Amino acid sequence: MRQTLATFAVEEVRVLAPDGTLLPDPPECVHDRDLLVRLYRAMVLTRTFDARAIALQRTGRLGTYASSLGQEAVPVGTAAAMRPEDVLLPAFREQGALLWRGVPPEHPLLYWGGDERGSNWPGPREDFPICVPVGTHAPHAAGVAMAFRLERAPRVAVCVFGDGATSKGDVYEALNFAGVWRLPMVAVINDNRWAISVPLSLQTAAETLAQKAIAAGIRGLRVDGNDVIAVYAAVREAVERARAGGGPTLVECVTYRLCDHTTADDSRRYRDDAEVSEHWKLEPVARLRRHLLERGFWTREDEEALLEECRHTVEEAVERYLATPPDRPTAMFHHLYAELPAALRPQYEELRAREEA
Amino acid sequence: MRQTLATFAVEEVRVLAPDGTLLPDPPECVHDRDLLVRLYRAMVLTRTFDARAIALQRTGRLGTYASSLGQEAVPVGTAAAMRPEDVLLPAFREQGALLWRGVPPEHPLLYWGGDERGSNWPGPREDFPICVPVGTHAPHAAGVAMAFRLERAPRVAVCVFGDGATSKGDVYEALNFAGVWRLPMVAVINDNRWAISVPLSLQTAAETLAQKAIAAGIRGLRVDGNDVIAVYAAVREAVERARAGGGPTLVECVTYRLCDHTTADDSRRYRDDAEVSEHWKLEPVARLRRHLLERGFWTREDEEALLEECRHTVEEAVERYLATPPDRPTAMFHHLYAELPAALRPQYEELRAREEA
Amino acid sequence: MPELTLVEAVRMALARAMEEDPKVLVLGEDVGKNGGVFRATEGLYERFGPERVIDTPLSEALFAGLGLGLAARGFRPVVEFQFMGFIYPAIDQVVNHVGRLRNRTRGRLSCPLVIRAPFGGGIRAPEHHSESTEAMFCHIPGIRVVIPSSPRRAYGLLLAAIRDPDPVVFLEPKRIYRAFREQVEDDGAQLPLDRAFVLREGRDVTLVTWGACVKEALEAAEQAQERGISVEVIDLATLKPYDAETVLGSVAKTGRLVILHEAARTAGFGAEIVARVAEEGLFSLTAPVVRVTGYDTVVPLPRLEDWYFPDVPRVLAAIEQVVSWR
Amino acid sequence: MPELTLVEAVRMALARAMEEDPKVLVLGEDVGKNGGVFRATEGLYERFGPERVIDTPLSEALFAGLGLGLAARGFRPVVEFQFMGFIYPAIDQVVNHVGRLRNRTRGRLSCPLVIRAPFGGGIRAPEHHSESTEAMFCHIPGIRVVIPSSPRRAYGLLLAAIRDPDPVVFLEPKRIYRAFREQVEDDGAQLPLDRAFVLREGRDVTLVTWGACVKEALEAAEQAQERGISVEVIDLATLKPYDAETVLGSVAKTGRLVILHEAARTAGFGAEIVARVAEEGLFSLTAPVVRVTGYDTVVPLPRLEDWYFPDVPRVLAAIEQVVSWR
Ligand SMILES: Cc1ncc(C[n+]2csc(CCOP(=O)(O)OP(=O)(O)O)c2C)c(N)n1
Ligand SMILES: Cc1ncc(C[n+]2csc(CCOP(=O)(O)OP(=O)(O)O)c2C)c(N)n1
Ligand SMILES: [Mg+2]
Ligand SMILES: [Mg+2]
Repeated sequence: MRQTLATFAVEEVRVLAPDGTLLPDPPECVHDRDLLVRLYRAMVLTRTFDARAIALQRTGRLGTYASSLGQEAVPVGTAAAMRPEDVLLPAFREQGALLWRGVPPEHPLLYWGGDERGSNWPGPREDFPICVPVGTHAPHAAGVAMAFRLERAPRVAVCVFGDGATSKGDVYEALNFAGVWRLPMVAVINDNRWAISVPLSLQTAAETLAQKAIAAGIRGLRVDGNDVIAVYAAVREAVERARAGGGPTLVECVTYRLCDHTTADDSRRYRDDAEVSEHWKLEPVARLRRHLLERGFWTREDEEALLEECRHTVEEAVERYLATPPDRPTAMFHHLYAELPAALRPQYEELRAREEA
Repeated sequence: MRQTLATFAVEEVRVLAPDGTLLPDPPECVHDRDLLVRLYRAMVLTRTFDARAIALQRTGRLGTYASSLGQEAVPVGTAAAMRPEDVLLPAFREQGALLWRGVPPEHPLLYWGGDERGSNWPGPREDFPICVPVGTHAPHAAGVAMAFRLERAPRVAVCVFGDGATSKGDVYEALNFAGVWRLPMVAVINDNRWAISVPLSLQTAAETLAQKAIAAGIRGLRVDGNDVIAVYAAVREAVERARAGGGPTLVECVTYRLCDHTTADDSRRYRDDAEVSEHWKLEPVARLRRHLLERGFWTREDEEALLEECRHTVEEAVERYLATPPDRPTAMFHHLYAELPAALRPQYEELRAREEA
Repeated sequence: MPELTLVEAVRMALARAMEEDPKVLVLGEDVGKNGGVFRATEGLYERFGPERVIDTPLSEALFAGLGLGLAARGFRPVVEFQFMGFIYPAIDQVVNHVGRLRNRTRGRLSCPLVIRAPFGGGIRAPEHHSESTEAMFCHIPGIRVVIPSSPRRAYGLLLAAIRDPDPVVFLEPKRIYRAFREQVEDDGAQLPLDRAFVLREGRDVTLVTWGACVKEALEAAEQAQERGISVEVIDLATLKPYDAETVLGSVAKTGRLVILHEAARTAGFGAEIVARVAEEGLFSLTAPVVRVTGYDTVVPLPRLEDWYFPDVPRVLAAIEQVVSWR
Repeated sequence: MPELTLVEAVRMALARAMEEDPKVLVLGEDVGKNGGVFRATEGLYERFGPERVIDTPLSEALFAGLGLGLAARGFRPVVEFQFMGFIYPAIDQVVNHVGRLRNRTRGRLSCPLVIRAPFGGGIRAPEHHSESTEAMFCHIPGIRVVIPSSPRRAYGLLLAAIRDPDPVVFLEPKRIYRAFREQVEDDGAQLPLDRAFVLREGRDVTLVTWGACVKEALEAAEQAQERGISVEVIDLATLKPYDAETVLGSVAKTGRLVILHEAARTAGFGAEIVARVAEEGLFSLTAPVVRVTGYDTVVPLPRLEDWYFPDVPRVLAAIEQVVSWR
C-alpha cells in the first residue's frame, strides 16, 4: 500500500518584470514612493561603493574585496525589511545591508583593508561582523534568535549567505534547529548561481534552494533576487511573521554575480561572457530605475544628483579610511580576553618593546 | 506575483497491517514464501543475539551494547534487499544486517567486548565496520558509491543511521552530494523515534524524515519500519534503481526502540512505560509470525525449532567469543600504518618489553 | 559539608551558577530529563525548566555556534558535548569564531561560553569514548582550557569558568567522575583560572599532570616516598593559559621533571611544559625530562586499554629513572 | 630541467601521479576548470577530465569522508581544502576515521588519502587565510603530516604522500608558492616521508623550522655567518612522524637550539621538538632553548600581520641570544 503522507510546494514571488513593469498582484509597498526611492538610492550607493573599493584594491590600497555587482537587491532589500532593533548576521558580500543599517562606509573599507577596527562600528552595535568561513554564521543566527525567544523580545535575527553555503552542514543544522524552536530567524540566500567557479548545478540537485527549508520543516520561498521590491516584500513578510511568533523562513533570492567572485578571482576562466551578458539584462538597478522613471518617481536630474551624492559619500569614507593609521600592534593582545592573562604578559611585553623601538 | 515552482510529496509504503494481515496492493515478494521465512528467521536470530549480548553485558562479559529490540525489521529488511557485492555501511545498531550479510556473530561480540579484531571479519570483507560517531559514515557511503560510479560497477552503497543522525550536517552534506552525482547510494533511517532521551519532536520540525531528501534533490520515501516486508520491498526497489543509474534514495523506516538506548541507559528516566507498551503492539517479529502462521507458511513446531537453532547458533558464537584471548598489546602498533614508521619504534619496543615482561 | 563525587560537584556548580545568574543556560544532548548520560545535569531540568536546560538536536557543529550567538547576546551558555570524541564537529566554531569574537570586533561583542565535555579513558567504554585531545584546544588562541582533578576543584573551577567573560573549554575526567568523594561546600567560591595546584610538596622530582592522572601521580608519589624519593605533584588544572611559574619554581627546587598525561605523546600538552622548562629553567634540570603518556597510537578498545594508559608502575619507573640518572 | 615555483611543482607532482596511477583523483572546491584558487590544479581538468578532477560542493565536512570512502575502495584521492582556515569541519573525519580505518579493521580496510591545504600567513590575505595549525594535526594518531619548503621538496614529498598507503595531511606554505624557483626534474622520484633535511650545516646553533619559515631561517643563518656564528638549518619537512635523530644529532654537535615557526607558540609543534631534546639530548644543551613563533593571539588582519609573524631580525636575535648565553 502506498499513500501520500505530506505534500509541499515551493512558491516564487516576483513584483517587477525584467523590463521594470509591474507584474500582477503587486504587494502594498509598491505604492510607497518614498520606500522605492530609498531602495533605489541604497542600491546605487552600494554599486558606487563596490566600484570604488575595487579601484582601491587595484591600486594596492585595499585587500581582497568581494563586490556585490548585480546582487545589490539582496542585501538592500533584506536590510530594508528589518527593523533597527533586529540583528543582522552578514556573510562577506552584504555591504549594501551594512550601509543601509547605518554602518559608516569606512568601516567595511577598514575591514577589507586589514584592520580589525573595521568590525567595531559605532552602530548598529549589536549586528554581527562580516563572516568569512562560509555558512558558519548560521548557527550564530540561531543563537541570537534563541536569545530573543528566551527574552520574549520582539526581535528577529536575519542571516544572509550564498548559494554555496546551502551545501554546508552547519547551515542545515541551524535551519533544522530554528524549526524545532520556531525561532524568530530569517535566512536569506544570495543565490547568485556561482560559488567561485562552482555552478549551482554542481552544488546541489535540488531544483530550488528554497526547498532546503522542507528538510528543516520550516517555511521556504523563492523570490526574484534582481527585484529589490520582491526581496523587500518577501523578507519583510518573513521578518514580521517571525517577530509575531510564526517561526523561521528561508528566502532564496535568485540573482547573478555579474562581477568576479572577489578581486582575487578571474571569472573568465570558468564561465562564458555570453552568460554574463545575458544576465546584465536582468540586473536590479536598471530595472528599478526604469520602473521609477516610468512611474514618474524619478528623473534624469535625480539620477545625476544621486550619482554625485554617492560618489561624495564614498569619497569621504575613502578619505577617512586612508587617513586612519594602523592600530597599535599590541591591540592584538588587548582584545583577546577581557583582561590579559598574566601568562601572556611576557609575549605582550616583547611586542610592546618592538612596537616602541 | 506568486507562482508555484515545484511540488513534492512524501509517500508511505506499507504491506502488513499491525495484525499481520495484508494491506491492499502488496508487492510481488509477498508470494515468495522462502523469502518471508528467511526474513522471519533473521529477525528472530537478531532478537536472540541481542538478548544474549545484553545478558553478557549484565554479567560483566561484554561492554556497552546497543540492542535493536523492536527494530529488527530495519537491518534485516535492508540487508536482505542488498546483493552480496553491494557494500553496507552500518551505524551501531545493525547487528541484524551484519548477521544477514554473513558476519560471524562472534565478531560483533568481539567488537563490543572491546577487541578491534571484531571488525576484521572474514566476510563480507568490503563492508564497513560499525560506526559510532553518529552520522559520520554517510560521507563514507557517498565515497564508496562514487567509487562504484567511477568504476562503472553495478554495485550500491547502503548506509544505515538513526533518526537523530538526520540532524547531523554531515548526513545532509552526503545526501546532497549523492544528489549532484546521482550516486548509487541508499540511505536507510532507523527512525526509532528516540535519540537516547531526545524524542523526534525535539530533533526536527519536519513532519517526516523522508522529506529531508527534498533538500538534497533526491528521492525519499517512508515505510512502516515494523514491517520487514515493506522495508525489504522499499529498499530493494531503491537499491535496484540506484544500481540501474537512477540515483540515490533516502528511506525512512518508522519503528520504535522497545529497549533502552544501550545497556548504559535507563529509558524509564525519560519516557513512559505506557508509550512503550503501546508500541509492543506494533513490533515486527510477532507481526510477521502472525502473518506466516495465517498463511500456513509457519507452524508452532517451526517456531520451536527456530528458537532452539538460534539459541544454539548464538551460544556457539558466545563460546568462540569468550574463548578468544585478548590480542597482543603491540597489535595497536601493527595496524596503525602499513609499515611501522621508524620514529614509532622506540614506543613499540617499550610496549613489547612490557608485553613480554 | 556534603561529601561529593566529581560529577556531583559539577552538578552543584551548575545549579549554583544557574541560581545566581538567570542568564546561565545548559544545552546539549540528553541534558534535560535524562540529566546527561553521566548525570552531570541531573535535576536541573526539573528545577530550572525547559527554557534553561535544553536538549538540542544531535548537531554538534551547531552547539558551539548556537552558544556563541547566545553568549554574544548576554547569555552564559554552558554547552555539554556528550563525549570529547564527539566534540570535533565543533572545532571549526571554536577556532574560527568562539576564540575570536572579542578580538574580531575589538570588544564590541564577546563570547562568555563554556564548553563542557567528559574526556579520557579507563572506563572500558566503546570506541571514541576514551580519547584526550586537550592539546588541540590548548593551541587555539582566545580561549581557556580547564581540567579539574577533584570534586572541590571541579566546583570552584567550573564556577569560575561560567563567570569568566571569555570562552572556556572545560574538560571533565570521566574516569574519576565517581572515583572518590571530597567535602565540597556550596559557598559559591571560585578558584583562579590561571593557577596550578601543588598537591604534594617534594624535594627530588617535580611531577606535572592534570585530570584523572592526578590519581596515579599521587599514588606513585606515595610509593616513591616509601623508597625515599620525595615527589612534588603539580596539578596544572588550567592548561590555557597555564601557570608556568609554579612549574618552573618547582623544577628549580627539584631539578627533575616528569610529565604525566593520558593523551598520545607527540604534540601532547606535556611537550609545551617541557619546552617552557627548557627555555626558562634549563639549568635547573639535573636529569633528562621524562614524559609518561599514552602511545602515539589510536586508543585501543577496552581489552587492551590498560596497556595504553599510563599506570602507577610506569610513573614510578619514570620517577626512579630521573632520580637515578647520572 | 624546468625552473619551477613551489605551486608549479605541486601541480607537476599531481599530474605525474595521475598519469602513473589511474586511481589518483583530485577533489575539492574550484579545482576543476578554475584550476584551484592558487592554480595548483591548473590544466588537470582539461587533461584528465571531470571524473578525475572533481569540483565538490562547498562541504568541507564531506570531503574528507568522501575521500575515505574512495580510498577504502582502492582510489588514491587527493582532496584540496581551499585554505587551512576552512579545514576544521573535516577534523572530525580525520580524528575519528581517517587515522583509524586501518587500525579499526586490523588492516581489512585502509585509507590512502592525501589532504592538501595551503597554509600560513604573510600574503596580506583576508581573515582566516593566514593561520598555521599543523600542531593540531600532529597530535592525531594514524596520519602523517608533511610540509614542503621548496619546489623540489614539494614535488618529491607530494609524490611520496600520494603513493603512501596511509593518510597524509600535506600542508603547502602559500607565502612561498611563488616566492622563488628551483630546477625540478619530472622524474617521478619521491622523497622519504620521515627524514628531515639539513639545508645548511653549522657548528654553533641548530635552527629547526619548516614550511615558509625556512626562508627566514636561511637568511638569518646567512646574516649570522657574517657575524661569525655558524648555524645549522634543519627543515623538518615531515612533522609526523618526525625525524628526531637528525635534530638530536645536530644539537649534540652545536649545543644550542632555536625553533622557528609561524604558528602560535603555546602547544605549537616547536614544543614537541624541544621536549624531545630535553628527553634525549638534554646535556648537549649549553644554552636555554628559544622558540621564535607567532604570538598566542589571533593572527591579526594584514595591517598588523608583520608584527605577528617571525621575521629575520627576530630569528637573528634568538640566534645571538643562545650563542651569547652564559
Ligand atoms: C568554509 C569555507 N570554505 C571555503 C571558503 C572559500 N570560499 C570563499 S567564498 C567561497 C564561495 C562561496 O559561494 P557562495 O556561498 O555561493 O557565496 P558567494 O561568494 O557566491 O556570494 C569559497 C569556496 C570559505 N570562505 N569558507
Ligand atoms: C556525533 C555523535 N554525537 C553523540 C554521540 C553519542 N550518542 C550515541 S548514540 C546517540 C543517539 C543516536 O540517536 P539515533 O541517531 O536516533 O540512533 P539510535 O541510537 O536511536 O539508533 C548519541 C547522542 C555519538 N555517538 N556521536
Ligand atoms: Mg554564490
Ligand atoms: Mg533513534
